[in-house]
Amino acid sequence: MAAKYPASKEFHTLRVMPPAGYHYTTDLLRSMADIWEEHGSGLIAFHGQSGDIMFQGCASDKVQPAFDALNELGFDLGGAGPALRTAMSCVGHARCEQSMYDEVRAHRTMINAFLDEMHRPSLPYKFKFKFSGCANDCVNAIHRADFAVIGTWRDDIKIDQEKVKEHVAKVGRKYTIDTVVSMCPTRAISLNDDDTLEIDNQSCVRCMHCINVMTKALSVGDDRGVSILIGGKRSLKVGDLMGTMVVPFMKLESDEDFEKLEEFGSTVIEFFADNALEHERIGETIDRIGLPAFIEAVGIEPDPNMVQHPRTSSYVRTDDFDEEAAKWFERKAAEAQISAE
Amino acid sequence: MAAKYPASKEFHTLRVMPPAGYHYTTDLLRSMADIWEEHGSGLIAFHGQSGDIMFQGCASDKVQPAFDALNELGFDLGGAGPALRTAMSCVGHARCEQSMYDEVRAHRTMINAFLDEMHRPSLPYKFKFKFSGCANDCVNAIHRADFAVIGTWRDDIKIDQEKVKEHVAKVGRKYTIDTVVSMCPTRAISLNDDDTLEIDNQSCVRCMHCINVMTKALSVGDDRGVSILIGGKRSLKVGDLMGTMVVPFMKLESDEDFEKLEEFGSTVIEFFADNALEHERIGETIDRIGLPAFIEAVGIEPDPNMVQHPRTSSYVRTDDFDEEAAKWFERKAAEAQISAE
Amino acid sequence: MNQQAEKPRMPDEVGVPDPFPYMHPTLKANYGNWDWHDRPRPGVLHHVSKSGDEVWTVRAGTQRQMDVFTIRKLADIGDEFADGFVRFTTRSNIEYMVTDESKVAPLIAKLESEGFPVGGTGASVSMISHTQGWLHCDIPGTDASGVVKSLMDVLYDEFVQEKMPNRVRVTTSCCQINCGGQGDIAVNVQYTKPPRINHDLVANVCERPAVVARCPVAAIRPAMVNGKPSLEVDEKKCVACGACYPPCPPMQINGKDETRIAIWVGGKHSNARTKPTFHKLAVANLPNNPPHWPEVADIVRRIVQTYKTDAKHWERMGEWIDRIGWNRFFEKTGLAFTKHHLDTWTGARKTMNMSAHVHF
Amino acid sequence: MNQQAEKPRMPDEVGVPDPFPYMHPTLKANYGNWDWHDRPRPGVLHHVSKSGDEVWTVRAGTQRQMDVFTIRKLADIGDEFADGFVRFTTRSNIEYMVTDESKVAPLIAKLESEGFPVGGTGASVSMISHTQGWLHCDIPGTDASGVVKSLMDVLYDEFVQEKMPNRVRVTTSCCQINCGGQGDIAVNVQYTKPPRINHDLVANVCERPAVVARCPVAAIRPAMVNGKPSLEVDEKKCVACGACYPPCPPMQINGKDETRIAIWVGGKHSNARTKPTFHKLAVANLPNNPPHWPEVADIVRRIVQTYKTDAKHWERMGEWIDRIGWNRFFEKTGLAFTKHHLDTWTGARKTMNMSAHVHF
Ligand code: SRM
Ligand code: SRM
Ligand code: SRM
Ligand code: SRM
Ligand code: SF4
Ligand code: SF4
Ligand code: SF4
Ligand code: SF4
Ligand code: SF4
Ligand code: SF4
Ligand code: SF4
Ligand code: SF4
Repeated sequence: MAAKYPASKEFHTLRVMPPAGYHYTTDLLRSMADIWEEHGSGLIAFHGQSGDIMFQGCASDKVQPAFDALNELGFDLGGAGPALRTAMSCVGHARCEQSMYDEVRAHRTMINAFLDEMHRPSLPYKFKFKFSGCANDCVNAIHRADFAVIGTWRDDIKIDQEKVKEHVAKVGRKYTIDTVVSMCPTRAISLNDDDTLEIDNQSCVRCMHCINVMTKALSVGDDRGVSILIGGKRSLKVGDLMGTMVVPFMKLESDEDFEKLEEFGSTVIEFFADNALEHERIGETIDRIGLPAFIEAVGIEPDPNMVQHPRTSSYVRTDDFDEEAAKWFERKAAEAQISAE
Repeated sequence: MAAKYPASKEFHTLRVMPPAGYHYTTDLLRSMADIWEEHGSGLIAFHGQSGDIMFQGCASDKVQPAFDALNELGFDLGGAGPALRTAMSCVGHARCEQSMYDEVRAHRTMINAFLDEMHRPSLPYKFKFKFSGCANDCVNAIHRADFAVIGTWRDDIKIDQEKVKEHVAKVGRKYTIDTVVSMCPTRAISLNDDDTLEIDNQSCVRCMHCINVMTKALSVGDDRGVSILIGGKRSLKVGDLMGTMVVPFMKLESDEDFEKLEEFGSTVIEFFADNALEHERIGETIDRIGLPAFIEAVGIEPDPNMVQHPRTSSYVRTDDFDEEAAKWFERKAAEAQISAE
Repeated sequence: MNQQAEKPRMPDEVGVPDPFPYMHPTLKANYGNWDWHDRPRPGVLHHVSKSGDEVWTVRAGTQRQMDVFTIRKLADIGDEFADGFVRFTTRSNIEYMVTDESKVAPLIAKLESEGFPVGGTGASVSMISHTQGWLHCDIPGTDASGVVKSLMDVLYDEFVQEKMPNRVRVTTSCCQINCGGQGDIAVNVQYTKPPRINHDLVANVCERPAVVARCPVAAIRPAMVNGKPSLEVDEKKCVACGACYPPCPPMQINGKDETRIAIWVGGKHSNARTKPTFHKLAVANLPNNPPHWPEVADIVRRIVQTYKTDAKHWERMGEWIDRIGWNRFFEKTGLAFTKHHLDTWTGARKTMNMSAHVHF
Repeated sequence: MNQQAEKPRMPDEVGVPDPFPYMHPTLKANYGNWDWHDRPRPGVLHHVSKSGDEVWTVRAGTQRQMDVFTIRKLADIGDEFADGFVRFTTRSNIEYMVTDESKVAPLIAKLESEGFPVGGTGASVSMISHTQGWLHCDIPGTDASGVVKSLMDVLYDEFVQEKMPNRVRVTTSCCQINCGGQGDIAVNVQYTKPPRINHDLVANVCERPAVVARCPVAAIRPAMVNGKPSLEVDEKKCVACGACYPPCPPMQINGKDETRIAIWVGGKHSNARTKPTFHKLAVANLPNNPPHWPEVADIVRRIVQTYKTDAKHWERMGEWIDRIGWNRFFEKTGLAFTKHHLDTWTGARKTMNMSAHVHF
């Protein structure tokens, strides 16, 4: 191959991490183009599927100067091989009303805290973070990241009944029933005979659909935070995996909140480094050791939101069931006390 | 045990097959009571979980005379051990408007054709038939039988719009939306502004719910037949299994129809006898060899109704895909021709 | 008795008997021709055929496993107060069919006076399907009829009324083979310790390779113990399922203290609205406390009452829980969600929440 | 260059750069404070913040992997027709933000005149997410950008309009590792024969135990071939997945004739209405026919058109198929359902229809 196409002998790609949310000034684009015209093939990808700017095709001796120029411009290399990889965050807070946490801050916090794992790879296999501001998941975090952070809310959906009536008047009752009431996954929405909406927030699973359809009339709650799912990956060896719910809700507003997120990220990466087999993603590790063992290892208490439903198989030793139940009741009592204060 | 409770030394149970659908005259009950008072403990179960009348507790020397008396009364032993077992059929045609085939005839056809397999057991493990007249499945056939026969229909749900309006007038629009429109699994039902119902039969999965709720206004179609699901079992070794769809639809009205059902039953039992491991139910065999191999062995063509969805794993050899596709197109052409005639 | 008579009588392999000779004439006349039904009151079904014929069915609870005196009493009631034709339902309730509506009230009164509760129809708690327990099975961890008696005493009012959101099917099992089916509520045996092996008996009672093959986690190995060929269990692997006990009773699994009760919820056989589902673990390690099983009965009552007040009409228990979410179920019933609720069996991944859907 | 200068420059481990210096001022000013949005026309989003600020976003398709001249042209358009601030979407479309509505029309005209189609918003077929193909990867079975070009030529009208029932996400992959994600429609490589092994190269190129470990069906064994240590494949077990090829290129899997294309449908990443789903096999064994892949493009068009006419508003492709049923999907698209559509991988049982629900 190299003989026939000499240029392909050395055609390296530089993976460079873009500004979180892919924001550019036209000047920045021009600077990057100039650097790559000088050092590389002139081909740049905005962006790779993991989220890098891919400066494609330069000879070995051009790698360092190209990097130095980009580094001086304020940019750094992304991930490759068995390492922490480049992350992605949606446009979110910058331009979207559905966004429920500061995706840029979360993205920069979690990657910049673990640059060692990215630039001096020593993990059993790759590890990816992705950040979406709500359950529409516009960066495909749940499937395409080992550690997915999804915005959500705990309190009620906010309803502007006047705007609801305007919507029903515009599109009609039947259309509203067919596209909102009937499409709620848990039948949480009722259309009253006076064309106002009733939402049973107890049944709502925060799926975003009704809010997507009636963006003026309905909006997300105010007690906001994030869910964390772990274990997504593509098909190699065991087939595609989706991340599964590990942290149903944690606040992500104050500095302490972000420190807690960083701490949890570090705990999970450490667990992965110590326990995953060679070329095994964390989702495969969880399948091998079981979710109970994993959450115990990373200090998370069992929560019903982790399951579609509890076990249906009776094949399990349950002689310590009462001690485990006691932990749940203690936790619930403590939570009740806090909210009582 | 026998020393402390001598009566328990011999306390055999006779499993006797009841009239299909559990119909009795009071005289028949009295005759059975008399026989068992004379020969056994006097304890009779109406009925065992598999569907037998259980004459519980008689000494070894009483077994033959008790059986002879019951046999003269017109009754026969049911199944036990690695054999064809007693079957069950719902009240169906005898007293239920939802019933879509002659459950008594199907039940008696399939068991009485294979009494050898029941009375002279030689199967690798037990094999059970169950017959329900519709998808309400009042004999729990899909989970608790290796071979489940469920009534269904191909054409449209019959709607009496006057009765629909009466129903809506009685219970109100909101209640009708919440209990019928919103509860249809495939959103096939729309409530028009004039309080009539629109059913998109293309999306209807024949689940019976709307017909159950509005039994006067809605009723099953007229192009009736049965679906056959294979592989149900309880939890031993591999955990609970539900039967999976193997024959989405076959007519069950004419003598030829019943002969075809019997033939298919014989093919499946023969496959089970030849291919199942010792103490392996047919559902486990199908998991071991894969559904494609099973349906090929019993002469059934692949049909989309067999799956919730096609494979999501790309790990399969598909080099003979075009030949397989040709078979589908030939079949569809043949079917189109038949319906054209 | 001549030589010929002593020859054993050849059985007439009748197979499944024809029910028409025993079927109520109005049912026989309208076989496959019914039009619609309603329920005038709890325990009574009223079916109308396309020809206009009508039949009233009165359903009453029975013990399922009955003595001849009870059976004759039921037969007498059938002659005196009904039309002499009865049937049993798949949940062992008895049904009397009458074509004269005026017979319904006196039939109900007579049945109730004789201790047979009329009910179990529509959205009620019907009869609890159960198995052998201490009556006839050789491997039970607890009783069946006894548990049913204590539970039905608690649920009696919900049997004779139709106040539930939808049908409630309760089922019990007396070992982990689980001869019953799935249940809105299942009260099943749950062994909690590996088998205590009686090494003296294994060799002459058990066919060892068959026992080894029965273990779902391959925890059993042949071993020589006190000089005898016996079996050994790897206690770290053993999940205390009891599958080794039926083929080899010396593998003693159903000891009094080791045998506990677990309650499962959300099972469904019908295809109405949603596909059939397996029941899911609610609570385990409850005391196996005959003759009244008070702890079990208390939790069953709590679950039924919570469902009764919180579910929407036509929602089965599993469908109600799927809508409000499992955390709300544990909260409202006061039960604990533990690591044991997280499935670890094959296919466990498919039970996990692979989405951002959350309930609060 | 003094000694000190020759010392290699120490990199400044910046990590992820702060986007605020490059963010449109109105976006920065309303960061986390947006209220609602609508779409005045296909390709244009109009967001209003709680403070009343408004921004119009014009979205246009790009090749994703672009030369410097194209990049500079896009930058010039940004300065002349927009506000000098752009962003790229997760599907590599470019977005120009303007705060003056009157700039929208001329910006659209300019972009279209320069060959950048304006669209990909709302219920449209957006840009096809793709990977390296023949551009840069060492193990492709087919191209990526080329397939995208030929497909987008077919789907162009649906990119510039919002006529679909809901968003249509198309994705391609150039080997069975599948670096893309799930797609309403996925156009992926499907190898159809076991690897042709170049036994001369294996010993010195491949770390054999690592290759053996990569096989999902354990079909690879070390073996001596023509006197050299090499590898052997059990062709009955091999599922032609290609996982052995990246760590060991002599395991030649992506031959011209063996490499085919399969089309999958019904994948979804969002949690709206339904949980995220994997895409499912629609048709396999399509010819890998560069530079236009006509057979593949024809079937993609057929699927998109059928979905367009038959699905209800807001139904993604997978949700539409779940409602009408898979037999109707195959009927309407004229595709065949074969034994290869029946899953045989681990967990296959959970893909089967464990219910009486049927579509006709
Ligand atoms: C460049 C890129 C495709 C693109 O054109 O965008 C790419 C290209 C390759 N991927 Fe990928 N992957 C790319 C995003 C992904 C994604 C998407 C994502 O990250 O969101 C996935 C699915 C998510 C995941 O991580 O599973 C992905 C899953 C894989 C896998 C399978 C991992 C698995 O466990 O299933 C491999 C195989 C491996 O790692 O051994 C792989 C391996 C590769 C290799 C190294 C092929 C190989 O093993 O030789 C490719 C290098 C191509 C090259 O030299 O240019 N690539 N790869 C993407 C990275 C660009 C970037 O840095 O932004
Ligand atoms: C009597 C009955 C319980 C009852 O009180 O109704 C019963 C009792 C026994 N069953 Fe059962 N099963 C009874 C219906 C069932 C059902 C329900 C059904 O058929 O609809 C099932 C679940 C469906 C199925 O077949 O899986 C059932 C699944 C089992 C199994 C587990 C089979 C499996 O593959 O999971 C075993 C274990 C075995 O066969 O080795 C079993 C084994 C047994 C044994 C033989 C226990 C043993 O292995 O020693 C029990 C004999 C009790 C006795 O001596 O009286 N019984 N058993 C039921 C039969 C009465 C009748 O003939 O009408
Ligand atoms: C008599 C019986 C059949 C038999 O051959 O014996 C029967 C008879 C009827 N069933 Fe059933 N079902 C009978 C066992 C079952 C079972 C099996 C079981 O309980 O073990 C099921 C499946 C239960 C499950 O899903 O776990 C069953 C699920 C249904 C359903 C579906 C309910 C649902 O929404 O999920 C309906 C529909 C309805 O409620 O209108 C139904 C409806 C009916 C109707 C109304 C059909 C009709 O139009 O006549 C019958 C009157 C029953 C009533 O209570 O109102 N029948 N029915 C059985 C009475 C059992 C009892 O004594 O309580
Ligand atoms: C710009 C972008 C985010 C980014 O950071 O770049 C984005 C932006 C928006 N998305 Fe998205 N989505 C973007 C990729 C995605 C992806 C990921 C992907 O395509 O790979 C998904 C998941 C796709 C999937 O499920 O496979 C995605 C699923 C959604 C949904 C859920 C749709 C559904 O019903 O399933 C909504 C809700 C809606 O349609 O109103 C949504 C809604 C939106 C809204 C309307 C949110 C808002 O209020 O501003 C944004 C305007 C988009 C529009 O087209 O109308 N966005 N959105 C991405 C544009 C991609 C493109 O150029 O076409
Ligand atoms: S994921 Fe949610 S918050 Fe982020 S851009 Fe998409 S819709 Fe907006
Ligand atoms: S967010 Fe989703 S689950 Fe909640 S009410 Fe709206 S449609 Fe229903
Ligand atoms: S299964 Fe259907 S036909 Fe049979 S009794 Fe139940 S409702 Fe009637
Ligand atoms: S039978 Fe079931 S699927 Fe069909 S329309 Fe009625 S509720 Fe919907
Ligand atoms: S559940 Fe177990 S103990 Fe009870 S009858 Fe069935 S096999 Fe016997
Ligand atoms: S109890 Fe179950 S898991 Fe334990 S040894 Fe016996 S068969 Fe195996
Ligand atoms: S899909 Fe395969 S060939 Fe294409 S870029 Fe990814 S690893 Fe390379
Ligand atoms: S192609 Fe896949 S299945 Fe075949 S030998 Fe290689 S890794 Fe194994």
